[in-house]
Amino acid sequence: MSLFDRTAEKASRTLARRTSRRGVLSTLGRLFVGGALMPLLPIDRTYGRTDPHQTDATQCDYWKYCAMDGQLCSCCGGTGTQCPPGTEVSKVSWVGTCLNAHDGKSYLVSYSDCCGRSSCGQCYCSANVRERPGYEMAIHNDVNWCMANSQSSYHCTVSVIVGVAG
Amino acid sequence: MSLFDRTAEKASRTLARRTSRRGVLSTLGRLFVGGALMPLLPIDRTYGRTDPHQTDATQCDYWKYCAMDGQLCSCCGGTGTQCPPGTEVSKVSWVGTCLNAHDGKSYLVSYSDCCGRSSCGQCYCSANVRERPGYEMAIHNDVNWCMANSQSSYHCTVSVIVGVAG
Amino acid sequence: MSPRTRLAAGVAAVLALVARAAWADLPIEHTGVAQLKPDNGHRLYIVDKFPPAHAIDSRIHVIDGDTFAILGQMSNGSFGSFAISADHKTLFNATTFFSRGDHGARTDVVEYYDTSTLIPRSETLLAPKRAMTNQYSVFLVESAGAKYLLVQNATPATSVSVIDLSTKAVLSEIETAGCFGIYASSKLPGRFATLCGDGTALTVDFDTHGKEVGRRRSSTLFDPDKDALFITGVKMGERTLFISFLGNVHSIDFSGDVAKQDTPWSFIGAADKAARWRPGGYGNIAYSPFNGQLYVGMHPNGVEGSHKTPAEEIWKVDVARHVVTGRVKSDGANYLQVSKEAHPLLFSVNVKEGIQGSVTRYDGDTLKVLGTSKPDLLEGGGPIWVE
Amino acid sequence: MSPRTRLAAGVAAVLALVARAAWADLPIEHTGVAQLKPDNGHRLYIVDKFPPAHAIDSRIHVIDGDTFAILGQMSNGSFGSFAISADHKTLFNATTFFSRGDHGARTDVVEYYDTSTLIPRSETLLAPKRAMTNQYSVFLVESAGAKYLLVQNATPATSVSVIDLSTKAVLSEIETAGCFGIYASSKLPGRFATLCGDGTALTVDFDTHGKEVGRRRSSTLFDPDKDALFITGVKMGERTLFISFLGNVHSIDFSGDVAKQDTPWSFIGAADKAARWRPGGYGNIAYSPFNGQLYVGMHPNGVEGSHKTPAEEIWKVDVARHVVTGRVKSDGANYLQVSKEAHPLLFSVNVKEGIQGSVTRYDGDTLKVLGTSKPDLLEGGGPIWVE
Repeated sequence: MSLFDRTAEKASRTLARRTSRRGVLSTLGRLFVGGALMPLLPIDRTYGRTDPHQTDATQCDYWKYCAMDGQLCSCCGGTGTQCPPGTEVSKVSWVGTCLNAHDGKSYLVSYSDCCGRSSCGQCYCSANVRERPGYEMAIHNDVNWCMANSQSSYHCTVSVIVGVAG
Repeated sequence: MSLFDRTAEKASRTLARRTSRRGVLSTLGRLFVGGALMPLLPIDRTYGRTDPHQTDATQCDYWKYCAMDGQLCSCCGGTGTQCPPGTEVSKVSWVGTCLNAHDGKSYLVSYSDCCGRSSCGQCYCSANVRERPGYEMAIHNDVNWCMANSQSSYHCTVSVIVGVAG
Repeated sequence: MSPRTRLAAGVAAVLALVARAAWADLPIEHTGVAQLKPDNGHRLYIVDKFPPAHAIDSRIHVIDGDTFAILGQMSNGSFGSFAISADHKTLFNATTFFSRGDHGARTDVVEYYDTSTLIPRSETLLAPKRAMTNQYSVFLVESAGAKYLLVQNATPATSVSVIDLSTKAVLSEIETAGCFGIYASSKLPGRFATLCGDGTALTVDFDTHGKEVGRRRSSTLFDPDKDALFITGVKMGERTLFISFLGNVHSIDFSGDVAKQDTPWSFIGAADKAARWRPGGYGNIAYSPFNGQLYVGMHPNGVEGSHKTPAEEIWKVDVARHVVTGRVKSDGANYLQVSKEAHPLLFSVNVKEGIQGSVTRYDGDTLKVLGTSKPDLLEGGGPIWVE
Repeated sequence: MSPRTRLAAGVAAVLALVARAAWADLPIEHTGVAQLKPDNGHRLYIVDKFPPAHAIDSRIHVIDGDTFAILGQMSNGSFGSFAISADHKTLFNATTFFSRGDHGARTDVVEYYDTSTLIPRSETLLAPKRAMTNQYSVFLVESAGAKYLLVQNATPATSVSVIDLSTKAVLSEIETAGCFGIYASSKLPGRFATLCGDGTALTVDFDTHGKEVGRRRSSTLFDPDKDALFITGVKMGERTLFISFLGNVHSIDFSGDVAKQDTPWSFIGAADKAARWRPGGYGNIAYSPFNGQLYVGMHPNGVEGSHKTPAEEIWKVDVARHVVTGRVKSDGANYLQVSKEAHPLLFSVNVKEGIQGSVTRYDGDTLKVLGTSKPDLLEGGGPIWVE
């Protein structure tokens, strides 16, 4: 896998250098599909594209954030999986299926919002692998998933692995 | 007065160039007091200093804004003296005494807030000639002068001449 | 006062006396409230797309489309939706407020703003279940004949609340499980449609008491997994135009008791398909009945998941001839809208990496850029409404 | 799927199988709420000084003073004030909310937040007249013995509301016309003082029902026109230290039934006076009882009206010896605070032209810069509270 790592590494550096963290547009996808390399499963690239090799929870292109839309709680007093103090975890959540290149597996990732505070304002990150409009609500990330909490003001978003997607 | 005008003009240009419009720190005061020029009345210079020659209501250093603190309604759908549509004029206001170099007179200027909308967010301007803390409430500009309105949310600020300060 | 300042004051006083004689005092001024500039058809209402740092204080900005001057502002609360009435007199503001800013009791409400004064005249309290979503224009829709206002709910179970606009009362809540978005029939006040996750459209009829009297599900119109439809549909007479993730145009007729569509067609030629040009953005579709052109925000290198990428180009597509008739570079458009006139103006709200919320004005026929606002006119930008 | 992608998928599937055997699945994860890092005495509470664009959504940021990491956030509503209880367990949040975001019914309230969880436990409703001001720390003050909470009102007539902290009930409202700011006696719970526009201080006594039982006005302490006192006073044992616009230190004893002050003294030497160095900013004064040093934000070329200029330098002044013992360049400090420990840390909230809201940490003894946060940690910055 090291060959891929180095290429991905170079690609995500160009990705970071050329664009601010928030509006990350990368050509990583094309590198894999069009390039001479052995093409992996076409990895989604979109506004704030994620990179299956990236494992830093405070960065928008962290592999687990492939269907993330919101502010990363890891920048707001929480972690990649824990809400900041004073907020509550959303009762309902949406799911994404994200590829972790380190083990070549796709994982089912559940995204929960943290609720009860006005939005944190740090680290806005939007990526939309297999995300769909609201008529497929379970995989839609443009609604406030704090909607079912008694305190339904949106603060930030966390993500947790709930299983291998097979 | 033209000699003053040209010097003031040059000074306010340096003022504008060197600092962003919001955090305007000018040396205009020193120019007048310390310089070889015939010193006028010491013109106040502070964070967002005003210039007695400046007559553009959308600029923070407009002579009438010498005790202004807030967002200029002229950038928010109102004018230098009129509130934007949808807001209401504050029932109470504070006053400043500002020098208009064009006629060498000091005028009593009343500052009113425009109320009933969240803050406009454009053209924040703070200048504090003869402004004093809240124990001199009538000339204090760090309180929300929408306080007495039924709709007391602060939106922006206007200023009107109410007479010559003699 | 130090001697130096006293001298200065003295000299200044003399100077002032000399000066004053020459000039009359400036006149007394009076405050008041400025009149809102009448709408010449280029007045823009733009909601801030969910400003990252102050979600509970979204706003609807009123902007002069000809000069980009700010004309006024209204609160859009938390994850609000808005729409303008057919007679242009009312802005419907459906949103959520919390009694203690970002916590406390939740209040969902529709406020009715007067578009000539920007002042809220009245309101309708809603059940606390309205859909709190990023800004799309299909969640708050006036019915044909301006009789009802239809409000999308999500808990996340979905439904539509029916408001009688003559009484401002909520008449009913109609369940629409598995479907989302509201497309009012252009003829019957008591009929709306909604898109569903199985690729069909559900058409619902209700009586003057808001009571459902029938629903019909269409045949399969699209494949949500392989080529989903963007949820923002634009009206073209009796029909509503949708674009798909891969760039196919679906023209759906919601006016009948069951939705029907013509054969979808693509406007992306072979070369562009190879470079994987695809539609993207949050509301990147607009249509002008005056010139029959559809405007779409496009980006290259499209892949699964790139459907929210701000536009690198805006394409103009002739709907009758199914061909692209113009392309222009874009500053990252996320929302498009056209003015309602012959030789329409095209407006885009742009989110160019890092710089949020500029607005660009184009000639709708030639796609020539006529002007661009300052980069931070808005904090994020959202759907534009031009009446 | 096009043949090319199908090939890619096939190959990828093979690769994936090979890979998977080598690795165990990643473990299932669970969400939850993070524990707030215990306060080591360097936890900063910083309110956003009236963020220009979202006045109704001010916040109190909780920041780790050692790393500048964001630890949490609480709403400070519209023009709010806050204070931390003497036992550090409660954050008092006195603020204003509107029922429809920026309009509708006004609610003034004190909320009691638990500083170990940042969750509001209870609240006291206030008359809708609390002082809506930019952030100064003298408008919400706990009395001696933590018995009462004193809330400044302004309509603009001024008064102080007395809350019994054991019952959280408002006991009374005591009129303080022409005066502003609250300085609690350090000994008697039922006594506070306030500064007045005639240059005197008013000391008021009240009984356990909040009823006024006496008031005494001091002799003239300062000249509000020629050399006004900044309203933020800092405690030094029984006394409260104020600085004046021209850089004189007034040490006032509010503990008695009438306020008395020592002879004011200046810490600005001849050379600095010539360059017109003056104090400036919104809360640019802090005092450490551990090293007896007063910290003041200063700017050169001071003139009438320059009293809110962010600091170009921070000066350290030995209160006993009346001399400046250190100076350091500043990024436009507007607020200062020191940690409550031997060898204190000095924190400043900076508003360097254009870049709002960075925080700098200094060694309180040497004024050496120990670290500066990213420039936009805050949107505007406000009073800091370090317990």
